[in-house]
Amino acid sequence: LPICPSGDCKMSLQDMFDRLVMLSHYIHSLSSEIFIEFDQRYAQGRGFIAKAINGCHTSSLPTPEDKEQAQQIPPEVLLKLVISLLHAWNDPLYQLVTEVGGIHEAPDGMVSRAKEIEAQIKQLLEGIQKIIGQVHPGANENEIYSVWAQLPSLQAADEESRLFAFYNLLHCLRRDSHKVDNYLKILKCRIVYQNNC
Amino acid sequence: QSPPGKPEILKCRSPDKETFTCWWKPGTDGGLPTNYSLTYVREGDENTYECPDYKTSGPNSCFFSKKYTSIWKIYIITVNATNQMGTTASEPLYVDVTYIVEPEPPRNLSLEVKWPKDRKPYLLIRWSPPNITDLRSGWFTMEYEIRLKSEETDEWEIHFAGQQTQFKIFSLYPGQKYFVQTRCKPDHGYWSRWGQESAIDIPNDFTMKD
Amino acid sequence: QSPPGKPEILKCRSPDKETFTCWWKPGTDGGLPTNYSLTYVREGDENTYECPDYKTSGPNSCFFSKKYTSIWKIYIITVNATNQMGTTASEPLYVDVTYIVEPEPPRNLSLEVKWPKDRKPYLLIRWSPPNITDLRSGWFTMEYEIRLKSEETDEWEIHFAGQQTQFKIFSLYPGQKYFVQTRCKPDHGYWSRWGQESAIDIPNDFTMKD
Repeated sequence: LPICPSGDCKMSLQDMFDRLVMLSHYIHSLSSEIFIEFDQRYAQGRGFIAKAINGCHTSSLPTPEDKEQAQQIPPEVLLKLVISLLHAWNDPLYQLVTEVGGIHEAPDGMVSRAKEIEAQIKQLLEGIQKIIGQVHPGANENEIYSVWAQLPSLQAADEESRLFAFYNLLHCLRRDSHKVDNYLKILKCRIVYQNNC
Repeated sequence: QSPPGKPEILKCRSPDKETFTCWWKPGTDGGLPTNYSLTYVREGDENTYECPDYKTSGPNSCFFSKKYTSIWKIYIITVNATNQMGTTASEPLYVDVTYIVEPEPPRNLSLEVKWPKDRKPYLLIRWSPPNITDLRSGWFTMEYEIRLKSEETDEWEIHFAGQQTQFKIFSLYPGQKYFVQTRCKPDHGYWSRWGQESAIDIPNDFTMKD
Repeated sequence: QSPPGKPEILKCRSPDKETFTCWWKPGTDGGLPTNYSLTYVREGDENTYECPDYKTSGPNSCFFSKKYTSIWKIYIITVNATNQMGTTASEPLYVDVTYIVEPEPPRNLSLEVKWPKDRKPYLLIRWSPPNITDLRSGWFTMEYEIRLKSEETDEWEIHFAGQQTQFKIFSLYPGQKYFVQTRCKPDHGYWSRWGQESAIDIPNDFTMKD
C-alpha cells in the first residue's frame, strides 16, 4: 500500500496519468466498438461518411491535428482542450442513451456501452481536474464550449435522417475519444517522463 | 471495566477498482458493550465521513459502493471502538483503490490432453482473465498460477504461468483423474482465490515413449 | 482504342501515424499510353490537391509526408487515369489516417533460456519496437503479440504481451527446437505482419520440478 509517512497523502502524477490513460484508452475502445457495430449494421452502402464530413459539433475547437502541433501547445492548454472535448459530450451521450432505443432492433450492447462511456468520462474528468489542480493550481477556468444541436435529427421521423444522425454522432464520438486518448498519452510522456516514455 | 482495546484494520480489497471493502478485527471490549464505527478522510477533502454500508460484506466490515469509491483519492481509514468508558481508535490505514485489487479468479478453465504426432502427449490447460475494465483494453498486466493434483494425493503441484493464459503439463500419472484450478494477480495487487475446479481423466497410455 | 478502364484504390496505410501511403491498381489502358494522377480533398478545406510524391512508395502509389498528413481529418482520395480518349476516375476513398495505422514489425528478436535459482526455467523473449516509430513522445503507443511453435507441430501458440518488449514462457517441450515471431500494433490500429523468425533449442532438463 502506498505509504504516507508524513500523513500528507498525495497520489503521484505518474499514478494519476497511468489511470487517466487506462480510462481514455478504454473509452476510445468502447467508442470504436459502438461505431463499427452501428456502421456494419445500419450504414453499409448509404454513403453516410461523405455526409459526415465537417459534421462534428466539436470541430470548432482548436485541437491539434498532428504530433508537432500537439507538442507545441502548453500542457495546461492541451488539458483544457481535453476537458472541453469531454464536456462537449455530456448532452449528446445522454441523448444517445435515451434515443438509441428508437433504432429498429437496436443492439443491447450499444446501450450498455454508451452508458459505460458516460460513466467512464465522469471518472476521467475527475482525474483531469485533479491533475490540473496539481500541475497548474489556479489555472483560469474559462473553457470553450461546443453546442450540440442535433437532438431533433436523432428524433427525426424518417429513418434515413435518424440513422445518419446516429452515424454522425458515433463517428464524432470515436474521433473525439481518440483525440482525448492521444493527447493524454502525449501529456503523460511530457509531464511525467519529460518526453522519454 | 475499561475503555475498549485497540481495533485493527485487517485489510481492504477491491475486485475491480469500482468498489472496495475493508475488514477489521475488534480489540478487547473492556468488559462492556462495545460499538464499532469506521470513519474515513479523503485526500484533498477536509471532511470526515462514516462508513456508508456496514452490512453488505458481513460482520466487522465496511463496503464502499461505486458511489463512494474514487480511484483519484487516497483514503485514510480508521476504526473506532466505543463503550461507556471511552473510545479507542485503530491505526489509520492509507488506501489507494488501484493498489488493493484482489480480482475475481480466472474464468472458462478448459483442459485437453494433446497428442502431438510422434511426441509425448501433454495436458493443455487454458483459461480466460477475469472481467476487469482495464484488462480488456490490454493496459495492465495479470499474472497467473495453476495448481493441480491427482485424486490419489492431497498435495497440490503449483506452476507459475507468468502472463500466459495457457499452459502445458508434460509429466502426469497415466490413468489418474486430475483436478486443476487457476488464480490470478494484477501487477500491483493481490492473488485472487483459486477459481472453479475442473477435472480430467489422464488416459492410461499418457506416457507413450518419445 | 478507348478511354482508360476504371482504376481502383487498393488501400492506404500509415506506419507511424505521421505519414501515409495509398496504392492503386490501374484499370485497362484502352490501347493507349495512360497516365495516372491521385487527387484529394481534405475535411475542412475546399481545395483539391494533387499527390505530393509519387516516387517514395514505389509504382502506383502516393506518399504523404508529415507536411501533408493530418489526423482526425477525412481525406477524399481519387485516382484518375487519362489517355488520349479521355479520363476515368476511380471510386473515391474516404480515409482518416487515425484508423489506417499499420506499423512495421518489431526488430532485434532475442531468445534466451533462463534458470532462476528458486523457480523453474523459462524462455525469455525480447524485442525492440520498429525503427521508424516514435514511442517516446506518447504520440504512438505500441502493443505486442508473440507466437511460438515447436518444430513438431503446425499450431502456433499466441501470447498477448501488452506494451512490454519482453515476455516469459514457462511451459515448453524439453529437447525441442522452437520458432518464435513477434508482431505489433498501435493502441488503436492494425497488427503488423509477423516479424523475423528466431529459433532456439530447449534443453532436455527444461522441466526441472519446482
